[in-house]
Amino acid sequence: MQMKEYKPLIVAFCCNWCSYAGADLAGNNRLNYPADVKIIRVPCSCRVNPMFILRAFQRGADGVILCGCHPGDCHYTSGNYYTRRRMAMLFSMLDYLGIERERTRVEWVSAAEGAKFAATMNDFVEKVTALGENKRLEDLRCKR
Amino acid sequence: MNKKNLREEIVLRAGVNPKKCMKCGKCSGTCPAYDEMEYHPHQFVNMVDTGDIEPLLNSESLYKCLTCFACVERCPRGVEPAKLIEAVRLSAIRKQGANRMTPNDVPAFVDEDTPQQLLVSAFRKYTK
Amino acid sequence: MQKITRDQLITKAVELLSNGTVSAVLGWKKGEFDYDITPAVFTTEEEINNGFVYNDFCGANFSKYLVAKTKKLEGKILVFLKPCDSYSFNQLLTEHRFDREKVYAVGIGCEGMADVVKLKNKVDGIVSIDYNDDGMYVDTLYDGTVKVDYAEVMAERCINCKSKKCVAYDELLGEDGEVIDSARFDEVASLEAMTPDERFAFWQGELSRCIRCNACRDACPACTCEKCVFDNPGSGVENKAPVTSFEEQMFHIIRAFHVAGRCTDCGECSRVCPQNIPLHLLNRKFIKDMNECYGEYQAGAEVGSRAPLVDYTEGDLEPGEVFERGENDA
Amino acid sequence: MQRIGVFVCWCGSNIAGTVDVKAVAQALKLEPGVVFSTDYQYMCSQAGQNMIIDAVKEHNLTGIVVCSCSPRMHEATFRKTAAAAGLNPYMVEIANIREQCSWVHKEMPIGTEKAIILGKAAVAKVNLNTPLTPGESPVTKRALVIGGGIAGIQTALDIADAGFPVDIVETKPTIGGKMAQLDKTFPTLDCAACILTPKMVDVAQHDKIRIFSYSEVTEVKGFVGNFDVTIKKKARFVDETKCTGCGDCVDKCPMKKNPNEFNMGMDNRSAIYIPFAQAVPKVATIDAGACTMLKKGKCGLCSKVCGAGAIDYTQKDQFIEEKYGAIVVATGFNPISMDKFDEYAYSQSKDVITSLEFERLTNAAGPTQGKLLRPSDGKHPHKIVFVQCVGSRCASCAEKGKEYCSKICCMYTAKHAMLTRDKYPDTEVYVFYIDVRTPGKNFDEFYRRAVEEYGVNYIKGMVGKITPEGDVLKVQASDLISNKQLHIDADLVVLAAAIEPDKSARPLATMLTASMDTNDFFTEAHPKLRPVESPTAGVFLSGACQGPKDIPETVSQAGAAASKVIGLLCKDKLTGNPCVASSNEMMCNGCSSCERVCPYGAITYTDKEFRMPDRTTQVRRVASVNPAVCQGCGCCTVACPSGAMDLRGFANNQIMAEVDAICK
Repeated sequence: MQMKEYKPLIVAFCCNWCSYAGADLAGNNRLNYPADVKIIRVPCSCRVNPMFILRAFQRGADGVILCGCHPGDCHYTSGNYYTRRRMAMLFSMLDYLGIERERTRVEWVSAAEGAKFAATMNDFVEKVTALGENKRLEDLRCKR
Repeated sequence: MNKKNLREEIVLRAGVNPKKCMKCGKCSGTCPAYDEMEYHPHQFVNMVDTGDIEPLLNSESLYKCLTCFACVERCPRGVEPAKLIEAVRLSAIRKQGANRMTPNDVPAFVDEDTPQQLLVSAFRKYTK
Repeated sequence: MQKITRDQLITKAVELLSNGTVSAVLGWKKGEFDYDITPAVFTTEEEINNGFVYNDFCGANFSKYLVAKTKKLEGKILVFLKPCDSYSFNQLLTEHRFDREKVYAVGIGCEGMADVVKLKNKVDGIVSIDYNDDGMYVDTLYDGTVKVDYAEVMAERCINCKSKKCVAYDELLGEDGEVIDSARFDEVASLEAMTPDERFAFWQGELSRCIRCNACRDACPACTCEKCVFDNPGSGVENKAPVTSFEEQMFHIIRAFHVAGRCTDCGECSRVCPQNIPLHLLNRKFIKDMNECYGEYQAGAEVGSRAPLVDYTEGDLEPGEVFERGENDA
Repeated sequence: MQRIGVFVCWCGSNIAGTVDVKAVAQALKLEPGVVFSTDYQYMCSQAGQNMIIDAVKEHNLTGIVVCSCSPRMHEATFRKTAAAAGLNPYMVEIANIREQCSWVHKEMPIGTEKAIILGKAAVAKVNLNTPLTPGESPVTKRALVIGGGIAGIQTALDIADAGFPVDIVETKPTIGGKMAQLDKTFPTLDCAACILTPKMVDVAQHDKIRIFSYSEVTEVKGFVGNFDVTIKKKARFVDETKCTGCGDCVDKCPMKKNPNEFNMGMDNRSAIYIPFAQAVPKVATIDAGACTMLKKGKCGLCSKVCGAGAIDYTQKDQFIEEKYGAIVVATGFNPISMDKFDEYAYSQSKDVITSLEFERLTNAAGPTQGKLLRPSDGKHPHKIVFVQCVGSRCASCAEKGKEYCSKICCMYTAKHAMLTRDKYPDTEVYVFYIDVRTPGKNFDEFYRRAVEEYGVNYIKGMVGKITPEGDVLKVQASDLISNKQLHIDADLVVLAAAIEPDKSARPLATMLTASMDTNDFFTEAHPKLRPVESPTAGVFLSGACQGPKDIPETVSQAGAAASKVIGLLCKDKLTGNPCVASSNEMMCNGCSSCERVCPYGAITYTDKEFRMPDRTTQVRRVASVNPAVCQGCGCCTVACPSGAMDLRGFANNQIMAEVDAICK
C-alpha cells in the first residue's frame, strides 16, 4: 500500500475588509495556492481569540495563520495594532513551550494584495509541510 | 579600514544618526567658528553620511570646532553635528603618534589670561 | 524570620476592631499543621487572640479575598498587605473589582516567606516549628529538633523578590522597602536559551504532572472572573474534567494569556500547585516579553495604569520580529 | 434545532468546472441540521432566488447556506432573498467556494473536498446563528459646530442652508477665528476681512444658526444622532439681547491698559471691549480680571453711559443643555509658544515677532493702522529677516517644537515678503528657508513672483542665532548655496512659528471619545476615504483641528463635513449594524479591559444590582455596549478575560464551530 502523501491542515483567519478581499482577489486572478488552506472570515483580525487558534491546533490543525489589514489601515482604525501585540505575545509563548514557531504566523494582506495572499499561503503551506504533523501541542502533557 | 566600516564606526561612536539631517543648515548658521573652518558643520554631517570621511580626517577643521555644542543644542533633528565632529576627531587622534597636543606644548600656552580649565580641556580633547 | 510580629498585627487588628474602624479582619490561622496556614476572617477580639497566627508560612495573598468579602460585609474589612499583595491590591482596584472604601489596608514589610516543599525536603515528620532569630527550630517525629536556616527554605518567589515596597496601604507597620532589581527573569532567559526541543521536553515534563485541580486559578489574584471561561458551558472551552490531553495546555496557555498584563507576579500559582509545576515561569515569560517589547510595566504598581495588551503604539514589533529579537539576544 | 437548506451554485462553469457541485450538495445533506440540499446553475439569478424562497416555504427552513461566490459579492443579495422568504436575513451564511476554492484550485477531487469542508463550516455556523435585528435610533435634527473660525462658519452655513438648525460654540467673544486677524490671503492677495466678514454677517442673520459666543462645551453624552451637550455660556456681564454694540462704554472705560488679544498684545484695549469693529455678535464683553467694578465694586462708568441698559455686573455663568444629532469639531490652531527658542531672542526683543503678529502689524485695522513699524520704537524697518520652520519639522525637541510640517508658513511668508517689498520698495527682505513647499494651485507661481518680480532674497539656510544689539538685531545665519556664514543687521525679524491644535481640543476629544494622534490633531475615520469623519460615529472634523491647513483647504473640508452632517440629519432613523458586541452582565467583571480597547467609546459601565442565589443582592459594575455606536470589530471580545463580551454574528461559539468543522 502506498503511503498517502502528507497534507497539512491550515486554518487561515482573514479580516473581512482587507485580507478576505485579498483572498478573493487571488481567486479573481486565478492565483493558485494549496487547498490545504481553509479560510475563516472574521470582521477584524482583532476578533481572533487565542482560544480559536489553540482550538484549531487541538482539533488537528498543523498551522494557523492570521491575516489582517496593514498596520495603520485597519477598517476599525486600531484593531490590528491590538492583534499585533496579542499575537506577538501568544506566539512567543508557544515558542517558549517548544512549539515550532513556523506553525503560527501573522501576515498583513491588503485588499489589493491578491498575489501576496497566494504567495504567503504557498510559503506557509510549504513551511508547515516540512515540519510535518503537529504533535507537540497535543503531546505537551503526555510524557512517553 | 574601508569606507563603510569607518562610517559605521564614527556613527556608532557619535551615537547620533546623520540620516536624520534635513539639511537646514542651522548648525552652520549657529557656529561661532564657522569662518575658521574649511568644512562647516553641515558639511561634516553630509560627508560623514556619504562616507566621504578622508578629507575630514586630514582637515584642520577638526581642531577648529570649539565643542561649544551650540549646534547640538539647536539642531532641530537631533543630528547634533558636534558629536559627529568629535567622533571624527577621535578617529584622527587615536592613530599612532597623532596626538594633536603633547604635554610639552602646554607651557607655551600658559599666560595670565588663559584659564587653566581651558588648557586641561584642550589637552583632553586633542590627545588620545 | 519576619520583622513584623504576630503581636504587632494582633494589637493593630484589635485596636481597629474595637474603635470601630473595621468590622472584620482578614488574617491567617493555623491549619492542620504548623506550616499549613489558612486565611481566615476574624470578627472578635477573642477569635483573634485565639486563632490569629503570623509566621514565615503566611504567604497567602489576601487581595483576592476582598472581591467577595467586601460585597458581603457591612462596614470595613481590615487586610494586611505584604508588598506582593499590595500590587495585586492595586491591580484589582484598577479593574474595579472591589470598593476601596470598604477596606482598611495595613501595609506590612516582608522578609521573604518559606516554602513548605523546601522544608519538607529537608526534614521529615514535622511536629511543630519554633521561629527564632537564627533559624527555625523544627521539632520532628524522627530526628528530634532540627535547626533550619531561613535562607535554606526561602520560597523561590522571595529569593527573586521584585519589590519590598508596599504600593498601597492606609497605614504602614514597620519600614517601607524599595523596588528590587531582581533576577526573576533569569530562569525564563535560560529556558529561552534552550533549543525548542529542550524547551518542549522541559514543559512536557512539567505540564504532564498537572491534575487540573484548578488550585492555580483559584488562588490567583488576577483570576477573579465572575465566571471562568473554563467553567462556562457557553464558552466552548469548558472542561472540568479533561477529555483530551490537549486541554491542560489550553488551560495553562489561556490562563496565562488572560492574566498577561494583569499578573503582578505574586507567585501564588506556583505556591499552591500541589504538583509543584513552576507555573510562574509562564506568567514571567509574558511579563518579560512585554517589558522587552513594549517598555517596562509592572501590573499593580499604580492604580489605573494601562496594561500593555490593552494598549499599542504604531511602531510596535511585528510577531516575527519578536522572535528575531530573541535570536539577536541569544 | 435548525432546519437548514443548502444551496450549491454552479456559477456556470466557474464553480462547477472544478467542484463537483452535486457531490457537495450530497455530502452537506448529511450534516446535522440540514434538511434540504440542492444545486443550481446560477443561485443569484431570479430563478435561483425563487428556488430558495420556495424551499424555505416548502421545508420550513430556519437557516440557509449558500455555497457560491464570495460573501462580499452576494451576501447582501441572499440576505434579501431570505427576508423575502420571511426569514431573518442574518440566518444566511455563505460558503465561498468560488474565489477561495474553484478559482484557485485546479483538480476536481481537491476542489470538491475543500468545497465540502467550507460548506460544513458554514452549516456549523448557521446551526448557531440567531435572528438579528438592527437597532434603530432616532436622529435629533440639529447640529453642533464647536469653533467659530472660518471652518466652523463655513460648516454651519452649509448645514443651515440645507435647512437644519445649527449652533456654533465659540470660546472667544466673537466668531471669526484666526482668519479675522489676517491681512491678505495667498495667493490671490484679496483681503481676509473682505471675504470673511460677509460670511460672519450671514451667520449672524441666518435664521437657522444660533451663536454661543464666549462659551464652551463642558459635557457631551450620548451617541450618533442623540448627543446631549452641555454648553457653558461664560458671564460677559453684558446682556447680549440689549447691547447694540455702539461702543460708548468702550470709550468711557477708564481701565485702558489691558493687552489686546486680537492684536497679539501689541496694543491695549479697555476692560470692557469689542474685539474688533466687525465682531459677530457685536456685543461688548467685560474682562472680569481687569474691571475695577467687578474686582472692587468701584467705577460703574460703563453702566452709566450705556443707553441700552445692557450692563449687568451680576451676570453668572449659564449652563445650557441641548440635544444634537451631529457634532462638528472645528477647534482650529494656534502658533506655538516662541519662549523656548532662546537663540531667536523672541522674549528678549520686541522686534522679533511671529508671523501672526506681523499680520496684525500690516493690517489696516491693526495697532499701527497698517503701517509697518517696529514694535520697539515705531520706526520703519529697512531690513527684515524672515525665518522659516521655527518649531516645525523639529524631531529632536518635542518640548520646543513639532515634528510635522506646518504647511502654511512657506506661503504666508512669501506673501509677507512680497507685500513688504510692494509697499516699501526701500526695504531689504531676506527669507531663510530649508525647503520652499508650494504644492497648491498658483502657489509656486506666487512664490516665484516674490523672488523674481519683487526681489525678495530667498536664502537656502537657517538662522542660527539672533542677538539684539542697540537698535539692531544681529542675525547670524548660514547660506548653504554659497557656503558662507552670513551676518545681517536686521531691524525686524519675523519667525514663522509652527502651528499646533488649540489647547481645548484634547479635553474635547476625551468628552467626545474621538481619537487623536500624538500631536493632538484629531484622527480621521480613514485617512483617504473618510477624511472629514472621526472614527466616533456622529463626530465630524473641519479645518486645522485635523491637521495643518490653509484657507481653501479648510473651506472645502468644512463643506465636506457639512455634507456628511446633512446626510446624517436627513435620516429619520439610524439603522445600525446588528453584528455588534454585547456583554453578558452575569459574567462581566467590570474590569474595563473592553472599554480601553474600544476605538469608538461604545462601552460604558453602570452599577447594577444582582440577586444572588442565596437571595442576597449584590451591586456590581458591568459593561454595556451601545449598539448604535459599536461598529462590530470584536476587539473587546478578546480583551475580555471572562468571555462576557461576545460579538453577534461572529460569536465565540460560532467561530469555534467553524474551526471544529474545518479541523473535524
